[in-house]
Amino acid sequence: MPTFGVIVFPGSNCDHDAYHALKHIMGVDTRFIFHKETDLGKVDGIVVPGGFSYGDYLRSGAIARFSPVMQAVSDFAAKGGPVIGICNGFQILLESGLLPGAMLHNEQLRFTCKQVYLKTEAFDTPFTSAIPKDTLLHIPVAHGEGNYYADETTLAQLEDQNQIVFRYVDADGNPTRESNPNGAVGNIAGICNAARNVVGMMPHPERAMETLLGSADGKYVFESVLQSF
Amino acid sequence: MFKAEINVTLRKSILDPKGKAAREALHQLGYHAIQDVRIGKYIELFVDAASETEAEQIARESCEKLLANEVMEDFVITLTKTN
Amino acid sequence: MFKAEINVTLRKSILDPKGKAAREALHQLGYHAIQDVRIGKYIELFVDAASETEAEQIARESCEKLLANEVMEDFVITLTKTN
Amino acid sequence: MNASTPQEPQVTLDLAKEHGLTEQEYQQICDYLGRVPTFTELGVYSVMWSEHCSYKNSIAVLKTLPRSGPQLLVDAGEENAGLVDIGDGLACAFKIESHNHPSAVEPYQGAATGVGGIHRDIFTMGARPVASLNSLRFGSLENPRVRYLLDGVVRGIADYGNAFGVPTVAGEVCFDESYEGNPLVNAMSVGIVKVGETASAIATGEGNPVIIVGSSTGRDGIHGATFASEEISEASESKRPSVQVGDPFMEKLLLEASLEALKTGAVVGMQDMGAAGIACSTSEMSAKGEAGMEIDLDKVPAREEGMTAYELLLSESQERMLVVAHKGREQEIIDVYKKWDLHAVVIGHVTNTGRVQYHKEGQLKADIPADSLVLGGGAPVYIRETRRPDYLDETMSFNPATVREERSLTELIYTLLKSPNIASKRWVYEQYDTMVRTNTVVGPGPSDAAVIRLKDSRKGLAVKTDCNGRYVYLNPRKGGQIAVVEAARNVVCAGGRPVAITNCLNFGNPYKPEMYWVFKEAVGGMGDACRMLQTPVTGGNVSFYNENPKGAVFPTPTIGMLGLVEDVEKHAMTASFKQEGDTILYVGAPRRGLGGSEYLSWCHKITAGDAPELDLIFEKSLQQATIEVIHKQLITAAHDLSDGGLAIAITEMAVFAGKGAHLDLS
Repeated sequence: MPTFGVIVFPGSNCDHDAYHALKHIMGVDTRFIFHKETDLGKVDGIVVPGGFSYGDYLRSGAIARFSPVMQAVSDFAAKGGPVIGICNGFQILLESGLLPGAMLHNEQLRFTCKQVYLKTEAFDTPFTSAIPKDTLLHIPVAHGEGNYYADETTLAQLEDQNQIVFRYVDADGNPTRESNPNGAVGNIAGICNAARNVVGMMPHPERAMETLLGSADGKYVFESVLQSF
Repeated sequence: MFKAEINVTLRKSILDPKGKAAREALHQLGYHAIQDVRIGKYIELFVDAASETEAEQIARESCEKLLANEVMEDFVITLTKTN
Repeated sequence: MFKAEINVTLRKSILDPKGKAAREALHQLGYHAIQDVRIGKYIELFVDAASETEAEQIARESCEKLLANEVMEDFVITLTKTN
Repeated sequence: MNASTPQEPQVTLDLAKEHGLTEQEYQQICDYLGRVPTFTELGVYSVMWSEHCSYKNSIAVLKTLPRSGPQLLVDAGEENAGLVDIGDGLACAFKIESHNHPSAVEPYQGAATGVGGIHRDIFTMGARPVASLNSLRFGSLENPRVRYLLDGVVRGIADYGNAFGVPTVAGEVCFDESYEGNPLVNAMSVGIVKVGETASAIATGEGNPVIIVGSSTGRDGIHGATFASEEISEASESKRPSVQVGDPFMEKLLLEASLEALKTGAVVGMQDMGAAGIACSTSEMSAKGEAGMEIDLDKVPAREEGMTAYELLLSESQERMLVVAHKGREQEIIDVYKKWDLHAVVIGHVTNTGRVQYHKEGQLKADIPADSLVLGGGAPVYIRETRRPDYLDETMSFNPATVREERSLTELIYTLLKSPNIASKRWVYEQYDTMVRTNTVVGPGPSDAAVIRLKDSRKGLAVKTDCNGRYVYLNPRKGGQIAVVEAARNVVCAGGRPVAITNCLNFGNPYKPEMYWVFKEAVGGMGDACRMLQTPVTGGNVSFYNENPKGAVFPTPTIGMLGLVEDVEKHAMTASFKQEGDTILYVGAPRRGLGGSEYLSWCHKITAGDAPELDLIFEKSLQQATIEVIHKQLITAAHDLSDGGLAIAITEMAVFAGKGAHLDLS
């Protein structure tokens, strides 16, 4: 039975939601790992959750990347362990160089929280293998700095190596301007690293685990990682 | 053409959570020599004005009306002629 | 004691939504002479260093490690001795 | 102790008046102390006896409201927030408070600190905040200053709430010229705690250490309390107090640390620091425990140099709390706060003198009987003069039928849909994180109230803030009734059974007899409805002096209604039409007349006529019947008729679902 670790930074607030999704809905052994820890202990997968680590005061995730636990997370990732960074977690993975690129303020300069459609473009990662082909995921976003940026060369590499995992699309699956909630280049909503074991995504799959709350499409992400063991 | 460089800063007595968080992070990185950090806005205005005084006035009014929040912020303008 | 004044700005090639919004608002206020606005961070570091070179190094490393994100931002440091 | 040390100003009646105290109040202070107060003592009394802290001009009227009930674990006013038993061993703490005046001066920080303050009132009782609501009122949107205030207030609420990690799930935004220059920013927090695990704001046990935790203290918002008790005028613009700045990141640490500290069992009592900071928390906790405190202000972590005793006591720096520990176990508490990187410093201890004594640099700066300072103790209580305002004769006699109207019904509906009071508020609530904590079953938008589920239970809470200030202006008594009834109706339409309310009473200057008559009538109306619907008042806030140079704002008793949803999956209800062919039922009394309607106000710029008819007995049975059909799962949607009446209600139900409707009005 795999064990999952959910990292807790001062200011994380989606850590409980990720824990609830894994432990109570997927029935997986899960525990919190405080940011001051330098050893992850026995763990098979890591979630770097959403929230406002250190208040997101300088840049989202800028300070969290220096927490002691992040060195352990990078070592775990280097050894091929599955790591997913959700929203603030994605920003922390970018700031720590585990994923390429950076996040700018949303183009309309406002925090935005709503359901969006996602098109999956990479099925060969530990977090997308169980997502059914040619179906759109209906998953909420909630962020103020999700405007993904990468320079030309990085962007080209992401496209060539098929490292773009999710794109914002409209109900018909087209990556239009209106369907892009923050102005991210190429409607990019999620990417993976070259080794394909680290995924970062701005939308919150842990908030789409029950139809009672609006959508259960987020379960595919967690089903994928469980199948990867 | 003139370039106005404007520094907008929180008044001294006002709490600066951003600066505090950055100072504590830098201390954790070992830079204990850093006594304080304050974070404000650096604004570049490119003004097509006839004279320096006119450019200076446009920059100052822009700060008073929009770029600085008089209730809690001060601003300093440095003007340079560009071409 | 030294004071490092640091301007952190978005690289020119990157769209600056805050600057764009400020420019449009200033135009609405009638300041059409303003051609462009770019908004970045103005950071003041108060460094208790033995020498100017040491203070300069602390400031630069603080920027490289934390205060600026090299992927999208540039920074300029101006150092002054305070007491 | 000599009357005043060299550097402190000599206390005179004039200085007392400058602090907002009347001659009679100053004399009473001298009697309590048996001498002329020191400058620091005068400062403490002036802020503790301000309207904001003492409720001196409202407590007598508030006492007429039903304030206890079978499900209340704590009577109104006893603790920082009301506490309602919701079954399964759980209790709900909830409260609404205003931050109107700070938001008029600096909208972003004013609103942000309003959200921070109300959440602290909840977690200081040991409850974890699970939902946040707000109620906002502004002048007309044509005015650029109003657009600036709206943008700042919404951004402040969003940035603070989103970072703090509590979903903002419901609220209202209204616009009317009467709120020009004096916006209303009311913030509400709802928290959950296991029965028996609550904390009380009490100091007992001689020798028990008193600890200040959280942010360090600066000169933020000094005179914040007295400032809220003065009208906004040109004068207050110049007396710009140094603004209170909110730090949501610090508040999140304070929340987690405080709940963890309470679990150690080493905490005797805990109180958050809001208006009047250290002075208020030390004196209120002492008075409640019939104890005293010896405080050394030198120990208070200060953010600025050379702060005097006066400034340290009155400072309203945010994100701070006072904790009284069991003697010998204070280190356990300090270690918890250190784990979360927060200050936790012993600044004194509890005594049995019943007096709060504050020392600075080895000198006793203030020595005051705690009880003499507090609401319910020595703070003054006034019964103000009332007189029915003349404007009512004119507005009541207005006959809406005399208004000529050439526009077709279709044209009118389109016009009404453009009214800011009716148009979609998506631009506002999409800036709020409405989903964090994954409990939001029904969020803002197509629903009359929000529904939050309680994890590992079938139950849920239905919550809403609501008030129609125009109705209260046109008929204070009936307007007060309608405010409660409409909030209850909203909760019922979302599948909840109304249980209890909190309220934020936004009114004008209590020293104007006409204004006080309106205040008394409105509170009377609220009492009528609360008694009928059996929804007692668990506490709240009064904000007077909501006036501006042109006149008073609409009298606005904002109601925060708490409802219980028995089974979230079966009963949570929204307002959008669900399937084609569903029958549409009009339920309730026929509404007569257009007095005080949005139609008159928006389409004709008329604010006149009487508030709509209301029969409380009929209303109670209407709500009970609606709850029953929801429990029997006979209906698929429910919506309350309010602004814009039947036409707008039906339009909204259709637009929410992208469907149409066929109606026979005969």
